[in-house]
Amino acid sequence: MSTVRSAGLAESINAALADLLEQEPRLLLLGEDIGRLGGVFRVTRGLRERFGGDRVRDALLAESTIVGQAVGMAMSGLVPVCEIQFDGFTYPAVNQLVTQAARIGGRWNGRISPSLVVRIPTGGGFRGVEHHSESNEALFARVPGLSVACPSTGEDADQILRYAVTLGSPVVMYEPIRLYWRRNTPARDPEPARSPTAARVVRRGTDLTIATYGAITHEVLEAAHTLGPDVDVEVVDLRWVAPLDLDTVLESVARTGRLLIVHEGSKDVGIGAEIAAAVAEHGFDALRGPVRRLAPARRAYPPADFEKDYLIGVQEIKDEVLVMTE
Amino acid sequence: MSTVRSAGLAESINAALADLLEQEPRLLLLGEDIGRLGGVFRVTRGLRERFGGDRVRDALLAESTIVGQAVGMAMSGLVPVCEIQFDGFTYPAVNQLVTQAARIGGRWNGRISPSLVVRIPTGGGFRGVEHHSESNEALFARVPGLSVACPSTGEDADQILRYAVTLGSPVVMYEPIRLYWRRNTPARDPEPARSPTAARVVRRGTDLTIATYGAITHEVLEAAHTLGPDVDVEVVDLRWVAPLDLDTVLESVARTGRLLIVHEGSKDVGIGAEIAAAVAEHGFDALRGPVRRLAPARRAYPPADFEKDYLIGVQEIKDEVLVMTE
Amino acid sequence: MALKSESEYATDPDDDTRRSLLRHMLVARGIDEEGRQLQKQGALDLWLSCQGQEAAQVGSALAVGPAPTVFPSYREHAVALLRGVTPDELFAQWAGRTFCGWDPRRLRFFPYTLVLAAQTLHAVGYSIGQRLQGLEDFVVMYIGDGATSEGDMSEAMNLAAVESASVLFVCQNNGWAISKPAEEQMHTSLAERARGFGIESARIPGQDPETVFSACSRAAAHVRGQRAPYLVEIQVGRIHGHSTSDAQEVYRTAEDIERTRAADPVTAYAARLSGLGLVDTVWLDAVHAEVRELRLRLMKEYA
Amino acid sequence: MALKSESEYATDPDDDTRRSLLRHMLVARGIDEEGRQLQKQGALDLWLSCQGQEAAQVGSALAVGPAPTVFPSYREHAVALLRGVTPDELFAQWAGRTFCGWDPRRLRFFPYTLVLAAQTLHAVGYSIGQRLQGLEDFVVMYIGDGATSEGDMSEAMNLAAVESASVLFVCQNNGWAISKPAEEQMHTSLAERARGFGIESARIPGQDPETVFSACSRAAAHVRGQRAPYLVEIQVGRIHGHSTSDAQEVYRTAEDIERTRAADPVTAYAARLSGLGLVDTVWLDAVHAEVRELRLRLMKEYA
Ligand SMILES: Cc1ncc(C[n+]2csc(CCOP(=O)(O)OP(=O)(O)O)c2C)c(N)n1
Ligand SMILES: Cc1ncc(C[n+]2csc(CCOP(=O)(O)OP(=O)(O)O)c2C)c(N)n1
Ligand SMILES: [Mg+2]
Ligand SMILES: [Mg+2]
Repeated sequence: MSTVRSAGLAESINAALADLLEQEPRLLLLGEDIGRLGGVFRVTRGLRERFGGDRVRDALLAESTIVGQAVGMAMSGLVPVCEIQFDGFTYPAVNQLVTQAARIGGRWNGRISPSLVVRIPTGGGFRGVEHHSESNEALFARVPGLSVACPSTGEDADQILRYAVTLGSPVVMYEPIRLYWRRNTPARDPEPARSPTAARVVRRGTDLTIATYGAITHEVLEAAHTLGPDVDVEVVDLRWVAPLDLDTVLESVARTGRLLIVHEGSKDVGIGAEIAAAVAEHGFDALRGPVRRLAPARRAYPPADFEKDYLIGVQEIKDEVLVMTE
Repeated sequence: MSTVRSAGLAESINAALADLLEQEPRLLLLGEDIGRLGGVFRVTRGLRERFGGDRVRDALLAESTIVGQAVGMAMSGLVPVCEIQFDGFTYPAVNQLVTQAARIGGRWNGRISPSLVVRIPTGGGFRGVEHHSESNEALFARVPGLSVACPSTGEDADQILRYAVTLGSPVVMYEPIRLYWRRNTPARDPEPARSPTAARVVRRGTDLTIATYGAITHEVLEAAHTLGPDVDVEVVDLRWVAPLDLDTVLESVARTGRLLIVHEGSKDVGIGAEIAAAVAEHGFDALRGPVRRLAPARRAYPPADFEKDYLIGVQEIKDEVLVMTE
Repeated sequence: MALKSESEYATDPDDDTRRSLLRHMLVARGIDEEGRQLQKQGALDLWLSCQGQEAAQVGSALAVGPAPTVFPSYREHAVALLRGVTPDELFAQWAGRTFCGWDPRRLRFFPYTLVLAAQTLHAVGYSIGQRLQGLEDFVVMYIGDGATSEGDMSEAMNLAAVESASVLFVCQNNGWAISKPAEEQMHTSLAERARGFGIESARIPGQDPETVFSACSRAAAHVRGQRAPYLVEIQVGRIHGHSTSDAQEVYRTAEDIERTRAADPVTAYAARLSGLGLVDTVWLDAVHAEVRELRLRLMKEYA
Repeated sequence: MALKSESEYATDPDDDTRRSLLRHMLVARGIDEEGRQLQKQGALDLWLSCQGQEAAQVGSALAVGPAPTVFPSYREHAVALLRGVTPDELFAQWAGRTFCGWDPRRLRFFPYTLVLAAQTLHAVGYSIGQRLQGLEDFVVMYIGDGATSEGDMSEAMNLAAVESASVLFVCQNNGWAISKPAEEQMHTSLAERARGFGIESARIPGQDPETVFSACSRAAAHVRGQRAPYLVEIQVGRIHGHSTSDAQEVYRTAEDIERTRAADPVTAYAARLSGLGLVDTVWLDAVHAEVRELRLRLMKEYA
């Protein structure tokens, strides 16, 4: 299988943040341990030294404080880019995100359009301890007023970040932890996305479409590459889960007639459900068989020794494709 | 259209709580203003007088405190039944609900199975001010370890409550505010649910299945009654949105060949998505047309003057059914 | 921004200010009464009366002046009106037309926040943001006694203390969070709690607007002079129920309600200024006429 | 439950207790060192060292005795071992086998909570729940300095104060929340903050287990005698990084780390009891042998 070498996600995001801090004086970073330490994943390494403690702020250890004060800062005209240390520690900030950040624009009758980004390391596969390997993007995907991005490459994260800080409404960006330092990834079609918020067809194929996003995009691509040429799989990397670029998915399904959705977050009432439902409604006639979802069952992310049983691997993706195309 | 007269939801829940307090000495109630005032909706009226302030506890004004202390109480062997004052004020308690209440059993390796109920008044249609008319059941429906009930009648609420306090894991019960005092509701088939967690077929029909839950079940029934005999609609009242009783839905769709899902919570990544996805996968061959969802678009619940545009009414349900069956 | 010494701020109201205090209190009372009326008639969906809290609101708002940005809770109608929110802009939200009837930026009076205590962190963050940009960073934040139990309030106090943010926290302790009495909501006082976080504070009675004005002037001087937060806890009475949906008779004794009514800060201050000869019937009649006019316009707009 | 007067509780450790303090500290140190070793070898996924905090943990845990239920944070390994958690039960979680390796109920030592400060409310709720059932309601809750910024901690203090819950809050202030120094996390101290909520408190150095023992005995007596909460803030040193994933050299000066190492409470106390003739080489060798044995078993189980 052909792989490509590229900068890890952490490096790309670090460079993008440095560039944004350079270009946009109103932008600042805010998060636990992002300054002196450079973040527990070192994504913000060197930025405090370069831009100072006022703009790269070691936040108090309180997620509601981080997002709540960012809302106030955004009201004052700044563009805060927050970091939550791990996906599993987002919950104390949910109130400020859902009832405040997401609604300020509407509450002000559009008189304010605060740009505010919350970066969240996410996902498992690195033997993390409890709460350190979760995927809760679907939780925010249904909240009106929030946009939710799930990049799978440094290039996409860069593009998404640059777009997010100008959007005028809050964006939550999920960064797969296991991609932070990964350099070798399966090759993908070079075609760029049609717009900053569009999905990307990262592999062209004719037999079946897989819609996916985030870290697992790489397992999907690997499965697709190894299945070919027997089964020719098209892979759509959604890049955003809210709003969803359903057009790209529907166009792909119109060509292939089959849809599988793969994600790492648990299945029930998840992103896959939304895509399956939308395609079952708007792409019904194109479907040659049932839309299927491959995602973990509704249970807590287990202790590290059992994470392999929980996570979706390349083999399972291949098996699922073969069942669907036999 | 035939309607029936019954006790309002508030009255039924009040009676059920009184009965449970009577029978189960370990059970207690906990919530803002539930004691002296009897709750802002008077659902707990008279209970403090009858059972004392130790068992009907006027909580501090802090939702995280309510659920967090309830977790501790449950660990000590009590069965706390909490009330959150309005759906829109649930978010400060999300962390304690999602990362703690839902996970205690697993974290203790099953050595503890705390019963803990969180009652949440929900939904709109009564010209509530901002945050007072929301529906966030889908948020919790995807969380492993939580069960989520959405009764549409006092009888069901009673059955659900009695079951929930013995379940050994947390249950969130959503109580539609606009049903608290409503006494006249459309008639429904008397057949009881097969089990406390099962859905109920509340109207038999042959042409199309509507799966729904909560307050809007009544609008669905009204639409169904007025559409007959031209179009004969079957109505499934799910009663629980997590876990979902998909068997009942699939059996119904196997008979009717068509499925519409109606709910008051916004559409994207909602309960309807899960049902549509599951049926599009497991009931594909039975489907005579695309599964459709009728639910508000992804936007904030508007100011009262505009809530009619937001809410799904009887007419829209009828229109949708006619489009799907024409 | 140059720092001023505390003495540069007046702390005792002069006679013009005293008349101004009374005028704003009377106007607020009239508008509030109209809110209750219109709600009774079904023209408003809900009204949260500020009656009994006018001295605290007017006294604090006049003391800090027009420069600071105000982050209210949802009951600061007297502050809103004083800041230039028109009565019909104020009512629009409670009539179900909008989530905020006024222009928050222009008036430096931000939207009401119905999720309790959420505004506390916004206020501190806004102040920090303004300071970082070299802009006016003085912020006044209002909160009720009950809402202080929410974690966000404590987090905001800690943030303000650590960042030495120019935030004046005003806690109107009206003794109740709907039906829960303040003494069951806390074991100490907000003033003591603030000091625990390292925020200087004062606890004052809220019946006399001049006391409030003086204390808040000093507090504002502290915020400006030290560029540090301050908390004023003002003891006020809640004359009516929590909202028009609330029947306080269920949980409050008749005597307690009567006592609160009897200690009405508006009638007391009107009587006092009359007694002192600072206002006369002509002056009072003029204010009453103005209020009548405002109420008439509200009726036309909403009834 | 009969109330005891404060004097019924010993506050100064007798010689047996002093040896016991040292023994538990030495065992904890050895197990902790093994945790670090096994993590380096890849046998554990993560290890959060408690080195430097042994005096605080052992002193507090011995002082309160076996009756109270303990709600730990995630670094209370010395308390865990003292409470009867076996070393391999302790490691199971960090080896990725389970979320909790021991029986929380039997040991009255509840699972580690990795979502900071969430346990604070559980602890208070548990105490209230026990009291309501007429059961032992004395609860000890551990928290770090950084975690106190979370709203839940303030909410828990307020709840404990209002309910007069029998909760002893033990804050181990090791000066750091990963890379953020405690003086940037708060403007005052946890002890002052607690008093703001109406909770009596003490702030004590945590290098000498006897000081900790005495202070916590008094605190426990207060909790039992007054049936009211108490907070002890213990100043400790963090010898190693926040976890085995953390390189504290990035944000901490070499001198600071060296100073902390030099103030190692375990070696200091061992030297002191040796100097006093309370323990001799035979006694120490026996403890070391015991520790070696425990470490060998851990290696067998995990390496
Ligand atoms: C987070 C949240 N929880 C609950 C409520 C419901 N609620 C609205 S006002 C109120 C009482 C507030 O009391 P207090 O803070 O003293 O303010 P007051 O109404 O007395 O001015 C409650 C419980 C809410 N709005 N937000
Ligand atoms: C809610 C939450 N936010 C963030 C984290 C990540 N985190 C784990 S430990 C830690 C520092 C805690 O510092 P402190 O409370 O002082 O305890 P110590 O580690 O020093 O014992 C952080 C930020 C977490 N576990 N939970
Ligand atoms: Mg109040
Ligand atoms: Mg620490």
